[in-house]
Order: sequence, then structure tokens, then C-alpha cells
Amino acid sequence: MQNNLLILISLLIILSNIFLLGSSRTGAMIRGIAFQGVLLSLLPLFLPSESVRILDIIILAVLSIAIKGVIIPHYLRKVTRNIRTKKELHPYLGYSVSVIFGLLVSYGSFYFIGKLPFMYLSISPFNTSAAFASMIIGMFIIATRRNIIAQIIGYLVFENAGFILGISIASSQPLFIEIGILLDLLAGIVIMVVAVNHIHLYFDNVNTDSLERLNK
Amino acid sequence: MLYPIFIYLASLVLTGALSAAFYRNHRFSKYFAAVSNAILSLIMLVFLINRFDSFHDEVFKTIWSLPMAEFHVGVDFLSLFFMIPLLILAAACSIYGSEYFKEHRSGRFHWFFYGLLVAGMMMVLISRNVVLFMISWEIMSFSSFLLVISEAQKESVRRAGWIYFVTAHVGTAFLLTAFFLLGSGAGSFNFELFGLVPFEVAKSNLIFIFALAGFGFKAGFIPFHVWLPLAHPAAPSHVSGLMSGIMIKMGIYGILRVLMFFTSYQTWWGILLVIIGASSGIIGILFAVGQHDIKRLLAYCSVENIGIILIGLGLGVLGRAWDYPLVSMFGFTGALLHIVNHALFKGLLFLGAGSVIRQTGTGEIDSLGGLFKKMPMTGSLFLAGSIAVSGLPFFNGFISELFIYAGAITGAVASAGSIMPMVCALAVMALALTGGLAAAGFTKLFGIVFQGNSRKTDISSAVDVPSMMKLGMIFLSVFLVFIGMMSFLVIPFIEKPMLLLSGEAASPFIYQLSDIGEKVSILLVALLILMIIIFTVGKIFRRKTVTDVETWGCGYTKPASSMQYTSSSYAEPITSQFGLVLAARKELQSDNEIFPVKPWSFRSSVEDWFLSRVFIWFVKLIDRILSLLRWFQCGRAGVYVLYIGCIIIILFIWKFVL
Amino acid sequence: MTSIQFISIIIVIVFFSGILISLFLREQKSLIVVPLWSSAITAMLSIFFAVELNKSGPFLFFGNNFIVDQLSIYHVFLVNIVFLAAGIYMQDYFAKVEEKKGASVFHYRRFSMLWQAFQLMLLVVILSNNIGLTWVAMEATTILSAFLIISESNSLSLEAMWKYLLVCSVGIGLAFIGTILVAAAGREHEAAEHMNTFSGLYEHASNLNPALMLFAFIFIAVGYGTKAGLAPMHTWLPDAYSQAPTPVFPVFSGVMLNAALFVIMRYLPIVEASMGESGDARSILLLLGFLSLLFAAVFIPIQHDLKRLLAYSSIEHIGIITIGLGLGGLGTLAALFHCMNNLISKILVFFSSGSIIQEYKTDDMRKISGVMKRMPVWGSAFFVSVLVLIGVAPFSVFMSEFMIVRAAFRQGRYLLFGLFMLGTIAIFISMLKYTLDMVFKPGLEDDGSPEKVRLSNMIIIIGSIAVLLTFGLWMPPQFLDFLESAAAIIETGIKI
Amino acid sequence: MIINIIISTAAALVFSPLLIGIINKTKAFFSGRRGSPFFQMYFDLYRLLKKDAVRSGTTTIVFILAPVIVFCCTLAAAVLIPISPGTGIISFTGDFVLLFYLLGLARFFLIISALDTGSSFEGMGASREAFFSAMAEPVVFISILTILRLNGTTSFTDALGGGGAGNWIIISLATVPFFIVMLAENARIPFDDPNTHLELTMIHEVMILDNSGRGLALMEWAASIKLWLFSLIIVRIILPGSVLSFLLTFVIAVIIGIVESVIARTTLLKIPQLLFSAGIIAFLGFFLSFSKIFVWS
Repeated sequence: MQNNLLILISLLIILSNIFLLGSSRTGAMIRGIAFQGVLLSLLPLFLPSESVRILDIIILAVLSIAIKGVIIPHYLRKVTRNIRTKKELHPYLGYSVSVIFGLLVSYGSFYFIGKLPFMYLSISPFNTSAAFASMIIGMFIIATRRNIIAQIIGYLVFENAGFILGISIASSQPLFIEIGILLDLLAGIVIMVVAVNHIHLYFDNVNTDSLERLNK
Repeated sequence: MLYPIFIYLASLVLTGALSAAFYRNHRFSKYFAAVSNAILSLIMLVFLINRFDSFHDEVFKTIWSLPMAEFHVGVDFLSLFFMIPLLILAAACSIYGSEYFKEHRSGRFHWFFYGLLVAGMMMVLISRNVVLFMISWEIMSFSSFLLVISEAQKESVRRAGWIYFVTAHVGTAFLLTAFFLLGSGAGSFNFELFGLVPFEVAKSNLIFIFALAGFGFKAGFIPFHVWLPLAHPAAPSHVSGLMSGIMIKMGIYGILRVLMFFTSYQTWWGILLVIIGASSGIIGILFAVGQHDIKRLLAYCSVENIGIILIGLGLGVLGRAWDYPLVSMFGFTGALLHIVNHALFKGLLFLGAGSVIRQTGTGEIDSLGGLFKKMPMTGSLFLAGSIAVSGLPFFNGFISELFIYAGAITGAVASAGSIMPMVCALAVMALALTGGLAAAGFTKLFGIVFQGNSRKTDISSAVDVPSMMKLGMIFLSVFLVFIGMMSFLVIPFIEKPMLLLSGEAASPFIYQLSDIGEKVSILLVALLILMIIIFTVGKIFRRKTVTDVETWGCGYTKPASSMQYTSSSYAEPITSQFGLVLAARKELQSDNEIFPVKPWSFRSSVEDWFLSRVFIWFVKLIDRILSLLRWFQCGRAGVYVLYIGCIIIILFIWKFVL
Repeated sequence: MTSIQFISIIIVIVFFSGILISLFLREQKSLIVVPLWSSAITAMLSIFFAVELNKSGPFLFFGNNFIVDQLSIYHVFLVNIVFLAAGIYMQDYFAKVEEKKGASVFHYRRFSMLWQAFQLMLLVVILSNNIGLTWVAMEATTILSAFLIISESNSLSLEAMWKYLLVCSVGIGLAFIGTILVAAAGREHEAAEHMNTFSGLYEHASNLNPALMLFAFIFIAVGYGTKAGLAPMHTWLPDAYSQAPTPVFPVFSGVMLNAALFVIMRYLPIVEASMGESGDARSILLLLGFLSLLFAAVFIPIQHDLKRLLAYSSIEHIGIITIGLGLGGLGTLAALFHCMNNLISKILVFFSSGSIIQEYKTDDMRKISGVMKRMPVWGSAFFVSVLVLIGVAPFSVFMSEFMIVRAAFRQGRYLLFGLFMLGTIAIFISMLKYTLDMVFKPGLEDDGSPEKVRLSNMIIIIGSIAVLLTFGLWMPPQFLDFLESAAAIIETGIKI
Repeated sequence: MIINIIISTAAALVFSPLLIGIINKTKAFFSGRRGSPFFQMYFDLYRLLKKDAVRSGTTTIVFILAPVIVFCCTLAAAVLIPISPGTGIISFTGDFVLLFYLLGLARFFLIISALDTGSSFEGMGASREAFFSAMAEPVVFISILTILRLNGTTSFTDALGGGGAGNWIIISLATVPFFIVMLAENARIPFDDPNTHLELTMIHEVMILDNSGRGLALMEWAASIKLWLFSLIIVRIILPGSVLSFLLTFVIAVIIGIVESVIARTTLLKIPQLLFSAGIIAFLGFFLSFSKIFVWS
């Protein structure tokens, strides 16, 4: 039962990744990443209860729902409204290509990662593979998108991969470390958004094309 | 012997530091540094010569808190021998240098680095541990680099300093390789352990090649000479004297030191050395003949003389490899003596060139002339140096070349087989050709600069140099004549270092050396007496009147100083005949009117294609290879992230899939 | 051990009070003195740590979350020396800035607070025994230094900051994944409660899952390597260096690079021990180190911007240190030694180039000339520092590079040896050329006013040259011992 | 020893001007003239020694010293050659280097005394002299190596004053380059024409344009001694064992005269090629002296 739920969550995560890869609108992407954040926050609940204190798990879940599912999407939405970029994005690679890439990566990570000789450690190999797929997809989004907001979302996907992995494979961190990690992420996003605001003020757009002058 | 050397080193550095501290009183600071430098060197020299006969190898060891390092110094006859020219030149050049800077003051640390350079060379000579050796070696390069860029506000000087230091650094890389190879068998970095277990042939060949290249960058034989003709003109003259005189010999010292680690020599080492020496000698002097700048000419001449030394070394190695102790003895003796001799006369010539440049403001040969009358002392000393460098009798250059000749002749006459006679004949031919061309080059230099009338520069107000500078030059020229005339008194100093190199097999024949020396001396003294007699007789019976007139212009009524032969025209036959090697460029400026009104001018210049084609080409090649990767930093943050992903995947595949 | 805890509490108090005091201070001068004091106190206390260490050997405190051993103390000391020097230099720098444009108190306050927080986080990175805590603190330094970059906004600095944020965040994310994987490997072991600490991992290293550890190490090397500026993850570094607002900042990042590399040093013995010294982890480091050297050699010849040039030089030296680590044995010792040499020469080169840039109001090297004439002291310091950086003997950088090539040669890695030589020579050629022109080429205009150098700055200059020279010629035996035991920790880990 | 020296010196001083006379007589004979007397050179020298001198104001002490040095060095070199078997006054390994370097010293001073006047003509002559002699020296040395190998000694004077000659092919291969170099070094046709004055093709004569009086006498005498020296060497190479072989130098002079009469002066640009071919012949001789093809003993 638990296991099936875990697989379901992993599948949903992968689907949301594919969705992010295929969507062209910022608003949709933000919704997608919020959905992924909520999904992730459920993961701690599936941890074997003997290894961690239940209170810790609840605190962690609540905090991550708050940060990943509410605060960060909200903040991103605000900045998107602020800089008024709902237009079509022009990625370096087309959406359909991206989706195909995402599928390939997901399949590949199930194939390769599942074969690694330490998979027995994770609560579910499915989960771990999804994490690595997210990692690569996150980087892919960063690399192929022109819009800075999309890059931030890519970064969030990438960070989520770490979170999934943390939950699924190694759950022995003390609470304060986990919270520190979440807060760090929050602070990172905040400062990125501040940067986006600055960039927008300065260039009147948030395309990465104007950020290619330092190149030698 | 070692403790006095330590004291000498310490006081050199100390006086340098003090002179930097007293820089405010510039006059005092420079005299203090220069004079104390000279006195210290002289005291050391006298002490050394005094102790030479009763000397035994000395070693001093103590722990040194650096990984792999041990403070291991020692003196043997080879080091001792190299110290003699070092100390003589250090003294002469510092005395001279005290007056050299005329208008602008020398830098605050000039004398400090001068002392450091001398100390560095001394340290090179006594180091018996790789780490210590490399540090001393680098101190030497570093301080000489800083001295070369004394006048770095000039573009040419910066370029020269740059190329010099780069070549020095590349040389260090080769040296490190050679020493690592040496040390890999011994398991230690102390020289005494190198070669205790004989090296395999392949390894010893590798060591030899790397050492030759590494030390070659300092010694400056072809093709490693590129820095010499740039750095010597750039440096202040007393520094170029010291560098060309003795610093490049440290490269030779290194080669000798490495050779001493081997119990048996390979034949092809000797052949290679002779071939490099011969080509270095011939090409070096050809380049020299084509130059228009006094110090550049002298620098190329150093390349030539290093070539001659290498011929001697090559013969020595061949003699040992093929078991002809006589060849080996003559070869090494000649090489060692030529090291000293070249140090002396090249030092003198650089100092003389410096005097000319200082008093006239130019080193351009073609614009000078007639300086002998204005600067008789510099002129005479320069003449002495010129004769010596051409290897002609009465001066020291002859003696050493004679010994190298003797080695080659013995090899050519006495040996069986066909390779050895050919190599020896090559040596003889190269020596003869370089000798003749050197005479051509230095008659040109002396004749154009000191004789005739001035061509462009106004020398009416030129006077001879201050007495301190004269003193430095006279000091050196005394040795020139002394070794040239009384060589048998000098030979005992060479015998022991020579035996270290050529092995004990040569010791039964050692009497031949001073025998030759004595015979030459007797003949030369007799000849000198004859000359004096004839000259005096001519003076005494001087009933005839001598009328002063203008030079006969062959009927031309208005001779002008611009009609004189220039260095371009003097060297033209040679540069055009050897165009294959020299790639001489001729510029003829003329107007093709029927009645020419504009003045025509002709100028030939010799470009060093080793620098322009080989060295710069190499630097550009590296740059071109590197530039293949310049797209990497494309400026797009997303791509940068992609790189990170790629390296992760690459590492994953490398470690888990392959 | 209580005294140690006491001391460390003092340190924390010092920093926090520093941050608090900065909040209430209104005078610019005092605002920039506060960080100076905090770093001075820390530097002195680190000596106390070292003494304590000598008496009792490595120890843990604060519930196994912090560790003091030779390795960490060495780095703590180095980092604080750099901060101290930076603090001293900053007095002069800001005084000059103040003359020219009136920066607001807010500016100073933010700077002072960020600086101290940054310094504290670095201390945590180095002293932390908990792998998670290390990561958190490392991430915090990224964010804090991003705030430092943002303080001056023009288009280029924004661009630099964006790249810095993005690339470093991804890097640090990878480091997080690596950390998790290591923790997972530790969880497998029965003594699981200590297995998220370095000391615990050292202890049971041979029982860890080797494949997992290697897998984790790929992430750790790449992740922390991004922060350390290893190629090909170095791309943010030249941009951030060149656009950083003050010449002090590059020193910060220099320290940050070292701290990131320090974390890799911590992990290295664990991974190697778990794989039975197979050398796989080391070979990864060798590859990354070599790539850094290569990319430095690729980009240095075409630089026109002084700060970017120095950034690439930093990449080169980090690469050299990494190669040393990858070689092991003598290489490890050399790498640690090179850390020190690099940091101290960084002090010299960044301060002198900072002064030059401030004087010439440009960082385009083609427009800077005649430095020696115009500012003899800083000019000579700059010249010497570049000579040090390109590995001229008898300075200590030469010595450490010598040891590294020796190690490479002894292990029979002739190709690496040759490429190392080629790379350093290529860098030597171009850096020397730039420097000669900058320092000696006659300047266009000379305003005639003699250069004024504060006594404190003179002390920094002479002190660092003296240290570089001394350590190139002679290491104090105690220092060598200390270094060797620190290297032994990287080689084999420690048992407490 | 002393007697040997005196004999050699006297022979060099006395016979050398005669060689010039013989050459001129031969040339006159071939061109159908009566020509100047055999002893014309002696008269010239006597006249010059008596004469007043005229000296350029541009010159320095070098110009005054040069004739003495040139004369003494050439004479000393000539004295080193054994005039009859076993009369070498000095012998050691590489003694010929001393001999030829003494000539080199003489040449050095000849050149700088020419440059001392600042005249473009003399500069031109000096330039050519410097170049051609540099080319000639290796040729001579290789030839000498061949001779030394044949005699199995490392001392040239021993070889000249010794007994046995070797294979005649090799000896002639060693002698021909010597002869060519002799023509070059002594400013003879086809390298130079001693009879023309003030032509742009000249080498030796043009260098002593400004010498006069005693200076000129010493220079001319030195030149004739040099010719004597070379012919004596050739004679002793060909006939090492004979006492009176020095008389054959006069035959050499006749041959020179014949050569000068039948060959035209070559262009300057071809001189290096001529010397180069002489070098090739010399090398061939040397190569044969140790190659296994030839067995002569």
C-alpha cells in the first residue's frame, strides 16, 4: 500500500516534470512547480517511523508545504505580475523536443539508476530514479530556457530532486539541518527574485540574452 | 673552503641590502655596494687561489626543513674552478658598474640584486642537493631577470626581459625533468647518490637530453639562444658582462655536473655535442657579423663561444666514450680554459661596449666611428678584447682554442674507424671557420666603431670613461694578456677539474698540457721581443719626416665621412654568401631618376629566424591550440549549468559504465 | 574540552555582537573597524586551538557537531589571517572611497554585517563535523556573498550576480545530493547515529558501500568543486570577481574557494578508504584539477581585465591544489602548503591590484601603465605578487609546485607532469607579459602626487612577502610537522 | 736550435723577395716581355726603407704599429716551418694552429690598419680579405689533417720535417687545396691581381694604399714572406725527406707565374665557390686517408 502510494507520487512528480518541460506560460509553470512542491512535502510521511521521530516528520512536512507549495510559488507569481511577462517563451530548444528529452531522461534514469548496486538502501528505487530524472530535467530547463523565471523554476525542480533523494534514501539528518536546508532554499529563491527585479529594472526584460556580455 | 664561502655569500647579500637601505644618499650607496662587492670578491679570489693546491673536496650537510630537501653543499675542483672566473668578473663588473649609470640613478635594489646574482651563481656551484640547486638556479635567473629589466620603461627591454624569463622558466621545466629522472633511481635528491647505481642506457640518454636542453636554455647555444641577443643589449653593461661572461657558463657547469653522474658516456652524446657546438659556433658568429648593434653583436658572439666550449666538451666525451684519454684530456682542458677565457674577454668587451654607449649615447655601429682618438684607453682595451675573442695569439682566447684544436687533431690523427676522424675533422673545420669569421666580425666592430671618422653621431665632445670604469676593464685585460702569454702558469688550475671529467686515464699525459703552454709562451715572448726591437729600431733611426695628410681618396676631391665603409657594407660579402643560414634582408632606398637627387641608402640586416620563426611560432602555436577552447566561456548562464550536468554524466559514465 | 567550548562560544558571541553592534553604529569608521576586531580575535583564538590540539590531539565539541584537528585549524588560521589583512586594508580603501563619493552609512552597515556573517559561516564550514551542517553553512556563504555582489548595480554586475547565483546554486544543490548519498551510505551501518559526522565516517570508512561512496563523491566533487571554482564549473568565477564591488571581495571569494576545497579534502579519505584506496576518487580530482589548469591557460592569454585575469589565476591555483590532492602522498602535503601560499599571495595581489584599480579608475590592463612610477610601493607589491603567482623561485609557490610535480613524476604520471608543465608555462608567458607592461611601461600622465601608503598596509605587504619568501626557503619544523599531520588526515582520516 | 732559427729566418728574409721576382719574370716571359729583373723587389724594399712617409691624419697608433706586427708575425710563422728535415724549431700537438693564427694576427692588424684610414677603398679590401681568409682557413686545416694522418703525428712541423711520404694520390689531394689557398692568401690570380692598382676588384693591394715609406716596405716584405711560407710548406709536403728541397720553392714560384699567365682573374662572386671546391678536394683527401678502400702501408 505504502509502496504503491510512493510509486504514484513518483509518477506524479515525473508527470509534473514533463508538464513543466512542455508548458510555455509562466503562470502554468508556477502552478506546476507548486503542485510538485506539495507532492514532495507528502513524502516524509512515508518514512519508516522507527528511524525518525514522528513530530519531526510532521514539522518537516508542514514546513515544506508552506515553503515549497505556498510561499515560493506565491512569491514567483508576484514577481511575474510585477514584471508582466506572460508572453510566449522562446526556448533554445522547442517544447516537443524538451518533452521527448524528459521522457528519455526519465526512462534512462529508471534504467541506469535502478541498476546501481546500492539501490536497496532507498525506501523505493522508483523514487530515487525519479529524483535523478528531476535533477537532470531541472538542469535541462535551466540550460534551455531564455526566460529567467523559467530558469528559476528549473532550479526549483533541481532542488526538489535533492529533497526527494534526501527523504527516500537518507533520513537520518537531525531536524535542524533539514530546516536549515529549507530556509537556505527559501533565501536562495528570495535573492534570485530580488535579482530578477533588479534585472528587470535595468534591462526592461528578463531574457537571458541581455546577460551574455561577460564572455571571455 | 666552505665557511669562507658562506661568509662571502652572507656579506654579499648584506652589503646589497645595506646599499638599498642607504639609497637616499645615492652616491654613497652605490660606491659602498660596488666597492665592497669588488673587495669581497677579490679577497675570496686570493684566498681561493692560495688554497687551490692544498684543497680537498669538502662537504657540509645539515638538515633543512623543506620536504625532500637537505642542506647539502660541497666544493670540489669543478666548482672551485668555476668560481675563479666568477669572482674575477664579479669584482671587475662591480667596480665598473659603480660609475655606469650616468644620468638616471640605478634602482634602489639594483646592487642588492647584483649581489644576489653573484651569490646565486656561487650557490649553484656549491649545491649538492636538487632542491637547493633548483632554488639557487632560480635565484640566479630571477635576480638577473630583474637586472635585465633595469630600464624597463623601454619597450625593447620589456620584451627582452619577457623572453629571457620565459626561456629561463622553460629551461627550469626541462631541468626538473632531468633531475627527477636522476633522482628516481637513487631515491634521494642528494647529488652524491646519483649514479651510484649505474643508469640503464635508455634512461641515461633521456637524462642527458633533458639536462642538455634544460641547461642549454641558460648556456644559450643554438637553438636555445633566443634570449641572449635580446637580454644582453637590454641589460646595463656591467650586468650583461656578468651574464654573458659567467652566468651562461652556469649552463655549461650544469652539463658537466650531470656528466659526472655517469660512469660511462655514450658515443652519440659526444657527437651531438660536437655538432651542436659546431653549428652554434658557425651560426652564432654569422649572426654576429650581420649585427648593427654593438651589444647584440657581442651577444651572438657569446653563442659562438659557447659553441666552441661545447665542441671541446663533445671531444672530451667522445674521448672518454671511445677510450682516447688524450682526446678527452685536450677536449676538456680546452673547454674549461675557454670558459674562463670567454668570461674574461667577453666581460671586457661588454664593459667596453658599455663605455662606448655611455659616452656617445648610442650602440649603433653604423653611426659611430673614430672613437679611438677620443677614448684611447677604452679603444685599446677593446682592441685587446677583440683580438682575444678572435682567438689570436698573445691573448688568452688562443690558448684555449689551441687545446680544443689539439684534442680534435689528436682524434683525427690517432683514431681508428671512420666516425671519430670525421667528427674531429668537423670540429677542426668549425673551429677554423668560426675563428676566421670572428676575426671578420671583430675587425668590423673595432674598425667601424673606433677607427676612421664618426659617421652620424657627433663625438666631438666624447671623452674617455671615468677611472673606476677604466679600472674594471684594465683588471680584466691583465688576465687576458697573462693567460695568453703565460698559459703554463694557469694550466695547473685546470688539471684537477679536468681529471674529474676525463677520468684518471688521462693523468699520464698531463705533462703535455704545460709543455704546449711553455712552448707557446717561449715563442710568443720571443716574438714580442722581436717586435719591440724592430719598433724601437725604427724609432731610433727615425731620420725620416712624416707628413700628416688626409686619407687618400683615390683622386676624389671631397671625401666625406659618410663615404666610409659601414658595418653593412663590410659584412655584405659574408651575409650574402651565407644567405641560407642568415636570411639577411637588404634594403636599398633609391630613386630611379636619371639624375638622382635624393640620397641613396643601403642597409642589410640579419633577422634571427630562431626567434621569429621558431620561438614566437611556438608561443603562437600554444596559443592557437588553446584558442580552440575559447568558445567555452560563452557567457550564457544556462549553458554553464549544462556543463555541470555534462561533467556529472561524464564522470558517471567514466566510473560506472566504462 | 570545556575550555574549547567556552572559547568557541566567545567566538560566536564576538561575531553576533559584531553584527548587532553594526546595527546600531552610525559612524562609518567604526563600522569598518568592528569586523577587523572580530577577525583578529578569531585568528588569535585559532592559535589557542592549535595549542590545545598539540596537547590533546583532535577532539570534538558541541555534541560531535564540531571538530578540531590539524586540518581544520590550519584552514581556520589561514582564513582568519586573510580576513584580518582584508580588514586592515579595508580601512584605507574605504577612506579613499569616502573622499571621492559619500557612500551612505547604510552601505557600510550592510557591508560590515554581511562580512561578519560570511566569516562566521566560513568558520562553521571548516569546523563542522556534521556533513549536513557543513553544507548548510556553505550554502549560506553563497547567499551572503551574493548579497555582497548585489550592492553595486550596473548591468554587468547584475549579469555576474545572476550567473553566480544560478551556477553556484546548482553546484551547491549537487553537493547536497552528494551529502545525502554519503549519509545514506552511513545509515546502512549499525552505529548509525554518528554516521552523519566526518569523524564517524572516518571511523567506519572501510565498511561503507564503495559504489555508493564513489557515486556520492562524483556529486561532492562537482558540487563543492563548483564553489571552489574548479573547471568546468568555474564559469561563474571570473564574472563574479570582475564585477565584485570592492577589491576586498575577491579575497572573500578566494577564501570561499579554499573552504569549498577543504570540504572535498574532508570527504576524500572517507571515499578512498571505503573503496580500499583504489584511487578512483583521486582520479576524479586529478581530472578536475587538470581541467582547471587547462582552462586557466586557455583564458589567461586573452584577458584585458585585471580582475578577470586574477580570477583565472585563482582557478589555476585551485586546480594545482586539486591536482596535489589527486596525487596523494607528497602531493597532499604540497596541496596543503599550496593553500597557504595561494592565500597569502592572494592577499598581496588583490590588495595591490585593488589599489591600482582605485588609482587608475579602470581595470582594463591596456589602460594601466607606469604603475611603478606612479605608485612605487603598490606597484612593486603587485609585481612581486604576480611573480609569486606564476611560480618564480625562491618564493613558496614555486616550492609547492615543485613538490606537486615531483609527486606526479614519482607516481609515473608523466603525461600529467608534462601537461602541468605546459599549462604553467603558458600561464607564465602571458601573465608575465601583461605585468611587465602594466608595471613598467611609461604612463601617459603622472599627477605628480607621491603615493601615500599607510603603515598598516606596508606591514601587510612586507609581511606577506616575507612569509612567502621564508616558506619558500625554509619551513619552520613545527609548521612542517603540523602540515604533515594535517596531510595525514587527508590521507587516512583521523580516529578520535 | 739557435742555428736552425737563424737559418730559417735568414732564408725567409732573403729568399722571399726573390720569389716575387721569379713570378714576375715568368709572367713577363709568357707575355713576351723582358720584364723587371729578378731582384727588383730588393731594390724596391731598399728604396722604400729610405723614403719619407706620408700619413693620413685620420689614423691612430694602430696604423703605426700594424706594419711591425704584420711583419713580425709573418716572419715568426715562416720560421716555424722546417727548412730541411728535422729542423723544426718547435713542435707540439696542433703547432700549425699557432702558425696559422700568427698569420691570422698579422691579417687582423692588416685589416684594422686598413680600416684605420677611414677610406672606403681600404674598407672594401679589408672586408674581402676578412671574408676570403675565413673561408680559406678550414680548407688548409683539413689538408693538414690529411698530412698529419699520413705521417701519424700530431705535430705539423714534425710531419714536414719527418721522413716518409704516403700515398701519392692522397698527398696530391692534400696539396691541391693548399695550392689554391696559397693563391688566395697571397692575393694571386685568379683571386686577386697584384699588378693592378686601384681597381675595385682588388683585395690586398688596396688595403695598403695609405701606407708609405718604411711601413709599406714592411707590409710588402711581409707579403712576400707569406708567399715563401706557403711555397715552402707545399715543397715540404711533396718532398719531406730532402735537404735542399727548399730550392724547389722557386719552382713553385714559376708555377704560380705560369698559372697567372694562363688563367684570367675570376669574378669576386665566384671566389667562395672556388674555395669551397678546394675544401671538397681537401675533405676527399682526408676521407681517403682513413677509409678502408685505400691500403697504403
